[in-house]
Amino acid sequence: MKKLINDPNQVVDDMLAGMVEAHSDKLKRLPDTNVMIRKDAPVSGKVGIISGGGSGHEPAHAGYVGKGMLDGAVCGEVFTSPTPDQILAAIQAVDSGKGVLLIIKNYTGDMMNFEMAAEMAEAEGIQVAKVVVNDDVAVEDSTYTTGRRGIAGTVFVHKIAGALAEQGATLAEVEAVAKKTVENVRSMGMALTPCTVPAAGKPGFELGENEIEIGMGIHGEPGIEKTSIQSADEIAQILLNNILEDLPLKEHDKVAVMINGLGATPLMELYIIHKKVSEILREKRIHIHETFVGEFMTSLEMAGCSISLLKLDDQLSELLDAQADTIAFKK
Amino acid sequence: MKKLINDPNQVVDDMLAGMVEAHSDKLKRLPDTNVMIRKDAPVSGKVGIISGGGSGHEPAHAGYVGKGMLDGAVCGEVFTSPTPDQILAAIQAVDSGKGVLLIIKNYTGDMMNFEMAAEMAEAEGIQVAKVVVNDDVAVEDSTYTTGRRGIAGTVFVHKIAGALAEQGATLAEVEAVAKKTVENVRSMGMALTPCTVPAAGKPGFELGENEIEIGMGIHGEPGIEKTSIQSADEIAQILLNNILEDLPLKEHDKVAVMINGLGATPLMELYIIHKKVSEILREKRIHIHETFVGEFMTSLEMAGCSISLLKLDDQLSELLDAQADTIAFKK
Amino acid sequence: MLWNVEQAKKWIKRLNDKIQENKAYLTELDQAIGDGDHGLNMARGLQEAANKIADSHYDDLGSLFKDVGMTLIAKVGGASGPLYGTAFMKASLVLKDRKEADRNAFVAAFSAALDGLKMRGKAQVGDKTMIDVWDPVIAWMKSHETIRANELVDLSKEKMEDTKELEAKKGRAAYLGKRSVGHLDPGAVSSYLLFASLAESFEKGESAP
Amino acid sequence: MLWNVEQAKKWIKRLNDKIQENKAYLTELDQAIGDGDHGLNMARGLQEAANKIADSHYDDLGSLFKDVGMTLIAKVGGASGPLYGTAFMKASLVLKDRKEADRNAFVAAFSAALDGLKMRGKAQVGDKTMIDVWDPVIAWMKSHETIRANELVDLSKEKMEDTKELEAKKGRAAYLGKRSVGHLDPGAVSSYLLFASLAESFEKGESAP
Ligand SMILES: Nc1ncnc2c1ncn2[C@@H]1O[C@H](COP(=O)(O)OP(=O)(O)O)[C@@H](O)[C@H]1O
Ligand SMILES: Nc1ncnc2c1ncn2[C@@H]1O[C@H](COP(=O)(O)OP(=O)(O)O)[C@@H](O)[C@H]1O
Ligand SMILES: [Mg+2]
Ligand SMILES: [Mg+2]
Ligand SMILES: [Mg+2]
Ligand SMILES: [Mg+2]
Repeated sequence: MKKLINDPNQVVDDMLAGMVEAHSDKLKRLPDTNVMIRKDAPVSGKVGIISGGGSGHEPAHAGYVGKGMLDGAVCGEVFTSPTPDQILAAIQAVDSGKGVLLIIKNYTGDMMNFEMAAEMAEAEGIQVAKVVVNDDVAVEDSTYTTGRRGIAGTVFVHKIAGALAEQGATLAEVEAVAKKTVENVRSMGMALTPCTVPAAGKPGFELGENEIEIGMGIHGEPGIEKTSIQSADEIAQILLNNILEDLPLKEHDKVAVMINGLGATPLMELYIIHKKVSEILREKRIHIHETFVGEFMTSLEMAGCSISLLKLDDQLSELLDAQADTIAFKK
Repeated sequence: MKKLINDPNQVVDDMLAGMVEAHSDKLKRLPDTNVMIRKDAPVSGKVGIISGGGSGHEPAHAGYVGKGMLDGAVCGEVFTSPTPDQILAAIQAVDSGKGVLLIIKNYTGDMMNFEMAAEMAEAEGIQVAKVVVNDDVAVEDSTYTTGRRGIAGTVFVHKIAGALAEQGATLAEVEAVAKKTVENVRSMGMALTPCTVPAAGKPGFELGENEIEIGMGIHGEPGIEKTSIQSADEIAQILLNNILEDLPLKEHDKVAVMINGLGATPLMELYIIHKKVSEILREKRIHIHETFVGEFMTSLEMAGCSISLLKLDDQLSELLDAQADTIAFKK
Repeated sequence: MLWNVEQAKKWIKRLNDKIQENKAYLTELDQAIGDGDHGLNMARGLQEAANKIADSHYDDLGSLFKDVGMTLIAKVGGASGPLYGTAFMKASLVLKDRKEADRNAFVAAFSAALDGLKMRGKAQVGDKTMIDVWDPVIAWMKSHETIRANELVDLSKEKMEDTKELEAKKGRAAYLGKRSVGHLDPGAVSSYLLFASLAESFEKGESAP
Repeated sequence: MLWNVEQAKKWIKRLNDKIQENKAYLTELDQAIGDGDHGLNMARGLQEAANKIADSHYDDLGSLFKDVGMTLIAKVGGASGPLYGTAFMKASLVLKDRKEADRNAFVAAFSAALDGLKMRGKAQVGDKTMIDVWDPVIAWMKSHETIRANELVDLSKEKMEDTKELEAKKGRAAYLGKRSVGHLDPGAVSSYLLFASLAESFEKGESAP
């Protein structure tokens, strides 16, 4: 394992320290926590929005803290859900009295820890609403299992809920638009290489010289199948087919597209993927409102990508276009 | 070699096609070339600014095309300087009559190709000025050799020259501020892993399980020495020491810092590096005006980082802060 | 039989030792069908819990269990943190104000812990989780007057090993579907270590409920 | 001796074949002390040049050389593109309007090519570049009435091999300083291939200046 780190057990703390140094105009760190909040939190008259999860997905989630997106990000250990006390501290710090929305990715650990924190906050008299993101179509959606994972589509939920909250909407309104976003966003990823949790010291899984994993999660959880390397066009087609099967789109529908790198994928390759994605959507006469290409929800130094599609109506596209000023997302 | 590509010989063309699809609001591609220009080029009353070089450094250089930065980016084959005919086409396309500044990184190939293009453009009556970026302190600066390479510090030159040009300054003024930026910027990089030129099909060099290369260039050119892996703090110290030896800074001097990932480095690690960089600068009472952490000048999927320091005066910091709206750099 | 604060403390210390020893192993198991942090999570949390209780004085078992539960909730994270944390918290309610636990109180505490796990995680037997160890072990405790160390360790080991053939329905391994078959569940293994360290405490005479 | 358009075309075709054969080798050499694209650059450019001239009719050597030069300039890129391109362009000036070249015109053309290389790249003998092959080969051409194929290939090969022990002062390998010693210069090798293919053409009787 070659990484630019000091102590594998200190990576989250060191990272957050460096982040605060770099972006003290936007962020502050709640003392003695791994919680990053807006410099001006709590923003009076505004619903607070909190997201978070394990670290290792940077710029998620602290990169989205700022005007027009999140009020707070709770950063767990690498790939490990943060604990309820930290989430509670974040809720307390960003609540201006208008309540707090928790944006949770659908993982058992995140679900349980955020729920416990929500219960504690409610016991203190803070209004809390929750929205669970489960955009990953690689996972079967069944009531008998834990359901689908939340992956890169979460960034759209941050953006849209954050934009509405910035306008002074109520907690119920912000919750509703966040849920609407979740209902309209689908994603799927694939990996070319594994990644190494620093404290684990070795890769989470193995892929052969010519093997790729289709439907990869963002924590090294395996996907649908291991297969041999294919062309960018074929991979784009596979991911997009799976998404379109699940998110039926008609001619003239409007979407936002996110081509997300998992950490070690050159932008060049993401654009090559997008070439095919835009071709396919054009053929189907689906209108791309905006395309986001880059690293939005990573998995340490994993090579690979995910594609997300968000079906837009007028409200969603207006909120997507609204101003945002965060480290990783500016509009 | 596992990459998200179709044909190794088509990567630049495919990438540019995907880029235009994704960002047609900002960019257009000159027909039958690998030149990307501002949607609204030529901007009347404005000096045109062109940069470019081999591809594989994305978001450099097309990611910096837009308001407040570049008017055009000339994209060569991977790690190969673009040819004079392409550069000439870019010059012709962005010249509004106020002349064109070429921002050239100091590589023999870039120097020769841009010079040939400049001669051709001048023969056509277009005013052309050139500035050569040579910020890499890893390379000995000697008049007997080719001198220092241009690396990530180039992005500051784009930003500052672009901001002044946007204000309507003359070619001589824009050239002067670009030169001043070059004089005040220093960088140095290191690599944890090599990268693979798609058409070459195998890594450009090898590093052992625990080896790193200090002073790495952005094309896989080796640096000062191979050494064994060290802590992030030690690496930050080595790179910064080399920079500070060359760019003498006094107490209360003001700098901009760029912590640049080479392609496969998680943001987490870049922030860990910055933690130490900010500590060292604070100890020396050097004031950080702004910090940029991310991927600005990459080397395909190389893991590693570079640090750049730009010494600021009032003019430079004002231009650095000025508005910019490009794919990869927004202010 | 009587189980007191000193004995419970020794158990937690022993459990922590076992978890530290098996940190890499638990992480490897989690790499196969999860995200590779179970050993790291458990080692971080148990170490904190062991430190916490070593430095504190307890008048009753309830406050000891509460401290362990709170520490696990605050330090483990992931899925296992809220689960183990809740288990200890629920047990602490039963053990509140008790200097010692007799067999019935002991079993009632572990039974409450299991209820806490089920309440929190909503998993059922057969879902390939720690429940597949806890549920049969608690049932066995309830139906046996004497909790014999060797039987406890054998049973929890057997149930842990049985998770290998299950297809995961809950937790991160569920994303693998059939590909989860053939791998032990990491949480079932840490639960086995929990019961095995309990059994060892009994054998060492540190306690004998 | 007379060298005509047909013979020059065959040489370029032969040179292209040699470059394609050695594409991976040249790239490997450039990986060691440069950026690993020399083979790719040369292969792309020479293929275009070979296609271009195969499809065109030329009345004189000058226009053939000009097309080759222009194509190399527009298609090779990097350092080698402007260098080889300029070399052919400069030679084309000497060969302008000539249907055939005698020995003197031939040597004058190659000598102009060398001047072009030096003008463009500002490298000197000993800087570990293609100049280390070109300069002694052109000097030898000038001083020998008859250009013997075997001597040409031996000399260019020897000079190419000598670059191994040099420390680079120009081009990308210069960044390596002393670490460039022990590696052949890729551009010296492609220049050797240029002269070797010329020598082969002579031997095959395709030309004999
Ligand atoms: N819903 C659940 N109910 C009971 N146990 C569960 C549940 N979900 C996960 N687990 C247990 O948690 C273990 C994983 O813990 P850990 O790796 O620490 O957390 P995470 O899965 O969040 O990374 C699994 O092996 C399983 O035994
Ligand atoms: N200034 C120079 N003068 C002459 N030849 C040079 C000079 N710089 C580089 N070269 C030659 O160019 C070769 C490298 O070409 P190539 O790899 O295609 O370009 P780049 O170095 O731009 O990647 C070197 O091996 C060397 O022979
Ligand atoms: Mg986890
Ligand atoms: Mg090159
Ligand atoms: Mg886990
Ligand atoms: Mg080269």
